[in-house]
Amino acid sequence: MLDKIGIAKRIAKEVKNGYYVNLGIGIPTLVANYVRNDIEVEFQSENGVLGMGPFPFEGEEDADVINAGKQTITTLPGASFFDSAISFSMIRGKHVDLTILGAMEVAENGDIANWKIPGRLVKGMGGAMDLVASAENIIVAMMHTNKAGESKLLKRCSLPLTGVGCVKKIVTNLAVLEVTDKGFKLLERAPGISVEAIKEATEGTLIIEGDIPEMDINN
Amino acid sequence: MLDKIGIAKRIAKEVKNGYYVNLGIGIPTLVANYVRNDIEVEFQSENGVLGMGPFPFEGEEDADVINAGKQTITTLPGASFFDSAISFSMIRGKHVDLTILGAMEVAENGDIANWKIPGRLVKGMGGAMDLVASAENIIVAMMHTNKAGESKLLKRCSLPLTGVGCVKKIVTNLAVLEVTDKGFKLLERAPGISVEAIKEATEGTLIIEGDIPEMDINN
Amino acid sequence: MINKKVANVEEALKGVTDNITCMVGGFGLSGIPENAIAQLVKLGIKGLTCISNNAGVDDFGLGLLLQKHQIKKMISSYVGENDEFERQMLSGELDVELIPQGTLAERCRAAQAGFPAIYTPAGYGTEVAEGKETREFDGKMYVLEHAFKADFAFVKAWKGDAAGNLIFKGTARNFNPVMCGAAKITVAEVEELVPLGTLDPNQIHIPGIFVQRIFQGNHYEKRIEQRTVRQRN
Amino acid sequence: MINKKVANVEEALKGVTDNITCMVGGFGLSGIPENAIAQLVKLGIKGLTCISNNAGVDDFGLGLLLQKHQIKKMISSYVGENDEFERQMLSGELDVELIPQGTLAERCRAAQAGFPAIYTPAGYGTEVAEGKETREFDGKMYVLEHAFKADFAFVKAWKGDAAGNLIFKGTARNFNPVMCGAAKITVAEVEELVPLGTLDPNQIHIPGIFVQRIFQGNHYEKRIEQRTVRQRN
Repeated sequence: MLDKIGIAKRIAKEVKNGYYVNLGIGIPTLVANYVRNDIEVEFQSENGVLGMGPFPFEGEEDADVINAGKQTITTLPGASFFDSAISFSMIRGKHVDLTILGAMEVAENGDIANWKIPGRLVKGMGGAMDLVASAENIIVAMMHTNKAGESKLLKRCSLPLTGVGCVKKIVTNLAVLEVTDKGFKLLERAPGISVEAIKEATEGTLIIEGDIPEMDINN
Repeated sequence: MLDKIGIAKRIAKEVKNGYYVNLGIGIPTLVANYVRNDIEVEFQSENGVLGMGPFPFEGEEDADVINAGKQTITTLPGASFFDSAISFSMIRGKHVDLTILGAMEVAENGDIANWKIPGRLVKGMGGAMDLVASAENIIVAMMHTNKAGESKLLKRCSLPLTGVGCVKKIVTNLAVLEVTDKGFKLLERAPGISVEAIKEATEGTLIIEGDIPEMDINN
Repeated sequence: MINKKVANVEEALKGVTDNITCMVGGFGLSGIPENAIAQLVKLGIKGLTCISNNAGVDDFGLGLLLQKHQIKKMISSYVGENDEFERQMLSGELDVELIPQGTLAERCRAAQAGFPAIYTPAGYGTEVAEGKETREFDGKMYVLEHAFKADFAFVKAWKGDAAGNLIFKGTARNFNPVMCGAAKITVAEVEELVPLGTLDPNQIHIPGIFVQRIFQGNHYEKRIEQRTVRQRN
Repeated sequence: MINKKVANVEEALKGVTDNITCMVGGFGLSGIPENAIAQLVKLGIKGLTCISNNAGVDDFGLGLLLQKHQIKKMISSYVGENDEFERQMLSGELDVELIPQGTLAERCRAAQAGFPAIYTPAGYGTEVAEGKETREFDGKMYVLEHAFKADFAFVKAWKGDAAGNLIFKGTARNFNPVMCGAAKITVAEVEELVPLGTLDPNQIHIPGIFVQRIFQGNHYEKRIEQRTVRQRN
């Protein structure tokens, strides 16, 4: 079974040369640390920066240079700052190639729920609804089951949706899955995890064709 | 009867302190020369400049600094350059206070035609349709009659329209008129021009209430 | 040059009354109009409807107005990080309308640019689109979202001049430019009000025509919400 | 940094074929992509649909393509100053669609920003709105105008870097920024390609994400259409 870093490492392999990538808060943020350094990738943050670099050295933090998680960051050569309208032009206009974000639930038709639990405090969707409604290529990074052990890969989402029919791929602590017309297609197993265990943990339709290889999380 | 400079001088008196003004090609362009210099006014040109100054001195022309008439210009302190979308945000968003433009015909309901004569070469509307559709305050500068001596102030425009119900005021070589619900209200006569002569030259409904004063074209 | 300079925040906020709708720039605590918010607190303005991406933290940003119960309604995309906000929302004291961040930006921009409404794909098929008109273009569904109508926009820039021209810094730019000219009166506060002619006309982020009042702010705290650093090797 | 730099105009225009739709930046002759136009002439590309505010003059700008009958259709707001254009239009060789200048800008921006269509008041009640959907918002009438769909956008900037970041100069900016990212492939030519890291991230007009190819152009003539000067006292 993968930990969060393992999930991030596996997703990092989906990041291709020349991609502009938007990373959500949580596991997705970790992905930046594991992208191969022999490819060219630029990270966009929807608060208005393209070409994000690592966190600043202590003492070099700038309150005017943060990411969407409100963390202090740095920029790399070739970076740019822009306003919120232009930022979402990049997103809505499909100029961002890959969006990686967390989820509470994903349905076998590609629906995603990740912003609201009725009865609990709602913090808001931030840029997630714009991202999922626009991106051609959305990868969800999440645990396969919730804290109660219930599957997060469902026939239909039970929580209020963030977007409809938009998720293309899911990487969990147990598996890599593709969203197809017929359901979740199992692509890879996490090291040491059996197909049976994945079946067990998946409420939605699971498509298993042939031998399912084990993931390689190393670049 | 006024000449073009007289019309420009009279219109210049309509330019108030704090106005952002867009000037069309022709007589409107001349207005800038006669605005009182004790008031603050900024000229916007829809190709992307705010704070236009006079023409450059010979040898100081810059191909990258022109107005919408493609003339080389200069800028004044406080000027800014911007793209065409922002330029029309200023216009459509009603941030420009006054638009002065020429016309072939104006109707008593405020319709204006100034871009196309069927059967003749059409050059295009440029920014005129955006300007007349958006501006709160539009003054038309034109001759009262065309070269054939026919009135350009009509009951209904005969030429293809540029905009509907948008003209507020008209300054011609003969008169200053306001567009009202009931028709063209005569406000002022050009020096030496009788009310009769204006009636004669106006096809649309002309409203004459009380004594009509003679224009003062001096600031 | 049309002079937009006012002497101080008192003059800048003249005409602000209870129950107005205002846009407030900033993302998190970055690029927020600290002086205008402090003055709203000082004036004790009540019943505010605030259009702002976030709602500050308990003791900073819009949180200062929430503490004093001056906000009636928040229109935001993300309102975490604020206990008092949570309390008021759950108790029903505070009305909250959550909308997608890009929609928030573009409804401001629509107001600035004279568009009545926009079609965005964001929120289609979700509760955000409930009761709203939807429409298909080229096989994709969009939601009709209307331009905001606001009385005041409070924005913060890095540098500005008396003509109202603004330059922002880094990611403190965020929603500030799209709110300029999107309300009846735009009040810009700047870290540095520079002499006219100092700013390069080619490098102005927001031309002065979108700003009605400008003043130099004081004592910017520029608090950092999440201080993240890396170790030097 | 994602490298957008190509060696020359030949490489920049790879994939351009007959009958494509292209956006061409510039206002009058200011800010036009001189190198890309020259290459289109050289390649003898035919059947072009050009979205461009103007159509050049007889012997410069898009006029060079008109001379060789390479343009099938022009979508512009103003096309005066060009005798050959006039001749082709009147003879029916050239299809011309005239649209308001602000509508032209915003249909580009809609394509750039992922909006399918916009509502603009421009042209309502005129022949420009004929056959188009109209709609009332708050008592005012608007026309629905669709985002452009283009294969290539040819733009010209003052400075740029290998990441595709662009800075424009003066009024040569005009339509260039709104066309970036509004076509499948945006080709930017710059007067000066500066080393990466030279441009201030805070002062970039168009982030490189909107540009697919960038190259340094040669021999900019930058012809002045109306040379107007005043006398020294």
